[in-house]
Amino acid sequence: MPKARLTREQIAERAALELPDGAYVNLGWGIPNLIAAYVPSQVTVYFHSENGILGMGPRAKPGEEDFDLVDAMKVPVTLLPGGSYFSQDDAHVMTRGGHLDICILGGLQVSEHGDLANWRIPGAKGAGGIGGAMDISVGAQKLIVTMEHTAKDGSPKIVKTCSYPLTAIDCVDTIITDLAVIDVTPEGLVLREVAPGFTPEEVQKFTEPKLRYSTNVPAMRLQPR
Amino acid sequence: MPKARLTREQIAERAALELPDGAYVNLGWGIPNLIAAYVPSQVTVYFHSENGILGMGPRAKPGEEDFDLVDAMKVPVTLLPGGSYFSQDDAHVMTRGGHLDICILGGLQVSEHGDLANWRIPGAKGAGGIGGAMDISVGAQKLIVTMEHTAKDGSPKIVKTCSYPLTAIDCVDTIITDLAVIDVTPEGLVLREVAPGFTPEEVQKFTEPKLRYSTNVPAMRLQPR
Amino acid sequence: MTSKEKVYPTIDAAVADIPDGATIMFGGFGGAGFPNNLIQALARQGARNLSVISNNCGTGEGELGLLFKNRQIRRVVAAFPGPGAKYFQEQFDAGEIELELVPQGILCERMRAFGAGIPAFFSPVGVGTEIASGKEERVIRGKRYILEQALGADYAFIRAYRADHMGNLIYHKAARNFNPIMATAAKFTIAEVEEIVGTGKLDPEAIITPSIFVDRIVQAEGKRYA
Amino acid sequence: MTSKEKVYPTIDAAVADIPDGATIMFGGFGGAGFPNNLIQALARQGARNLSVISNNCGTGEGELGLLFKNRQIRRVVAAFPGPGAKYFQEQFDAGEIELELVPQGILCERMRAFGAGIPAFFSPVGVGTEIASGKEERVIRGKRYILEQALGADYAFIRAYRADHMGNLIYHKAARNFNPIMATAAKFTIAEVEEIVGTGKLDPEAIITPSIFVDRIVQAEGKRYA
Repeated sequence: MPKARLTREQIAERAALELPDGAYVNLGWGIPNLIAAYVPSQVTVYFHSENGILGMGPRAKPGEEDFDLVDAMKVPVTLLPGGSYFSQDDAHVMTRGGHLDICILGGLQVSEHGDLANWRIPGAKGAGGIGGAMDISVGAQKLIVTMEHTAKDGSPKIVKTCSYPLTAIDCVDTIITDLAVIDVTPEGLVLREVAPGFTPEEVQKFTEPKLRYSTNVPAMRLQPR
Repeated sequence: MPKARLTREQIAERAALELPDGAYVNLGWGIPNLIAAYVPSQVTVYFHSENGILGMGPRAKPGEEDFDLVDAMKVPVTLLPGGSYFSQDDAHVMTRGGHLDICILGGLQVSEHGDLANWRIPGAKGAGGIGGAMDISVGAQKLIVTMEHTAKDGSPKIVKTCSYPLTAIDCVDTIITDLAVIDVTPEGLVLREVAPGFTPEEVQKFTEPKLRYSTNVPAMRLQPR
Repeated sequence: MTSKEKVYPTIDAAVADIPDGATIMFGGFGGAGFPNNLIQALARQGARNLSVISNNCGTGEGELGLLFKNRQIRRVVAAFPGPGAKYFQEQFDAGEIELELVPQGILCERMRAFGAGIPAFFSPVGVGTEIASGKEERVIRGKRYILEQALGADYAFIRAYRADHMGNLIYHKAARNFNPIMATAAKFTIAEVEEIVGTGKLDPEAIITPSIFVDRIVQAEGKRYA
Repeated sequence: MTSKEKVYPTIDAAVADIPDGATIMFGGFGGAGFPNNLIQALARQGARNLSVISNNCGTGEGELGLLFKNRQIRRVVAAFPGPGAKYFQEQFDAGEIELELVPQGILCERMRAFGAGIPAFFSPVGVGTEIASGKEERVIRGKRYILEQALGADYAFIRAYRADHMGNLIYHKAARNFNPIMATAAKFTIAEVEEIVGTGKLDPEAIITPSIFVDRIVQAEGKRYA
């Protein structure tokens, strides 16, 4: 029986620890959308939504929804004190202009050079859709990708060169998966943490490009230090 | 004794008749600044100021000035009902983006091709200053220049080619002076009206490029028809 | 006070003169701020062969969906047509609709450029991706950029919260989204609004779309969400 | 609630770390919206060799005039330095100050581009004039344009009406002018404000500068007009 990898919620929990106090943050579709619930209590961050919200709060309670106040995933949300509304073009002044401290997106593939593919599976039916991910990827001061380490067929999603349509090149700073935390550096991929119970060598097996790591790679943190 | 040309106020009065009902209008320095007082009572126009005002009203009465509500000439003004405030970049979205129906600027020289020079006298001391005139000139749906027909030394200000530093090329639609109303057309300058008591031939004498005119050029209108 | 009356008596009257072949921008994102009354009136009016610019392409018959169902649309510029855009997806798969897929922020920026008199600009978005295909690339101060073109339209159909009679607009929460920028980028802007108030009743400091960008206003009916 | 405290106790503290050689944007137009308290604090602080970006260059010792009088400024980007800018004009005539004269709307647009991540854009303004000198010209869809570059700064010194503790800003009438756009175009924005209110006290629909663009806030003293 294979060892248990982290759950999607645990990936989100680990990713939440990357948010510094006072940061302006955009969270994308998928695992990133789970992160807000795990922000440590002593940390205050401000969530941006590319449809024109800064200071977005939790989802609206059932019965209290305002369908004019939705996030980028059409989910009714709330606004925290100090939040503001603005137009979509101003929302993307914030993304593309480099004003967001950290953005966390889902991923289909990440290359060893930090290229990201996350908007379309080759050969998929339909028109596809880019949304805001390209603008967010190029503009983020720090871009974190959260995803499962391997695809459903077991093939690595961290690859030498992305074979899927690209979202942006040379944009990813850190990858957080169900097996590891990996930094993209000019010297290549650096294995910073491994999932509890896994060894660096095991993580390397599920990763196409070569990982650099020290002799003592710590286990992934799942609670605030 | 030379015949009496129009006064600056009369030039403004004539220019005011060019404003159609419902127009959004920017008025520049000099004679244009006198025009608002002459808008016919049955016509409503909305004045734009490039420092971020739409729906600007008359000058503030003495004792009622708010020095945070000034026009582009630093003069305390008022805001009419339905007016709005916005930032300087948005003010120039309106100018450059072609949203203003009519702009009326002062002029130092206008060429027969509609080039305008109005920001600097060659050899003048000091740094000079462009202000908003270049943005306004290129963006106006219709650009009218009001000025004296000749310079203080008697030389024509309507010329074949401007010798002064240009504000914008190919931008002037109509010139209103103390001697004439002249349209800039692809076929050249067309004399539309002459000042009362003057003949087209007299106006031509004070104008460097050739004017086209019919046998019956009407006198300049100074009251609403 | 307004000399050119901008308030139209009915929604149908507000769209009566839209010609076949027009290019129309539609505000709205994620279910909020779509001009659903105007869309439904345009379906009744029947203009065909339309080019549309919109983030989404409808959900079933809702939002833009109705215009696709009626086969009134020939060409689309969108950032995220959407999996729920049933009629669009069917016609796209059948090769009946031309689609230009644009990153969302660049969709905004190309419209803003048009409204601001900027014909083209360099952008970092999409460099090295299929979005860059056919576009001029240039290195500026050491970084790679592609050249994007301004995007305008004949009409903008937008949704606002309140208008005054002069055409000033304010919006409601995240229903603002694409509406203000489209108002600047179309030759002619038609706004459906929840409430029309007297000129002077909106706070001049809080007006989001100044009247200069609005040509026609009409009272929306109950259908806030299609 | 704000974890990174942005409110500074004194005006002098708010500008204490400005280094020699910094590039600083200053809001204000026609006497309204100048950050006169910050300007006077910077005069006391004494940073030298500054590059400044401002529509005007002061009136006598007022507004930016004091910094010119103190010879703290080496380079200027401006649209209309102004005939009343006595100290600037003297030093300009003496060849002691480098000036880049920019059309007012392009000054705005170059700053907006910087804040929006756009490195350069084509513009119709100044085509065929001395402004076009040295700039790439291109015909796009039949019209002539010149290429303009984004304009950023290390700091923006701005003036607002009200701030909340988080850094959201609203302005007062035409004192808004260049202030909001400069807040987006500088790495670090310092705002002097007439009033600081509790977070949540500003209407989220009417906030002009969202908190993300503001790094430091300080209560202005009486000197609204220098």
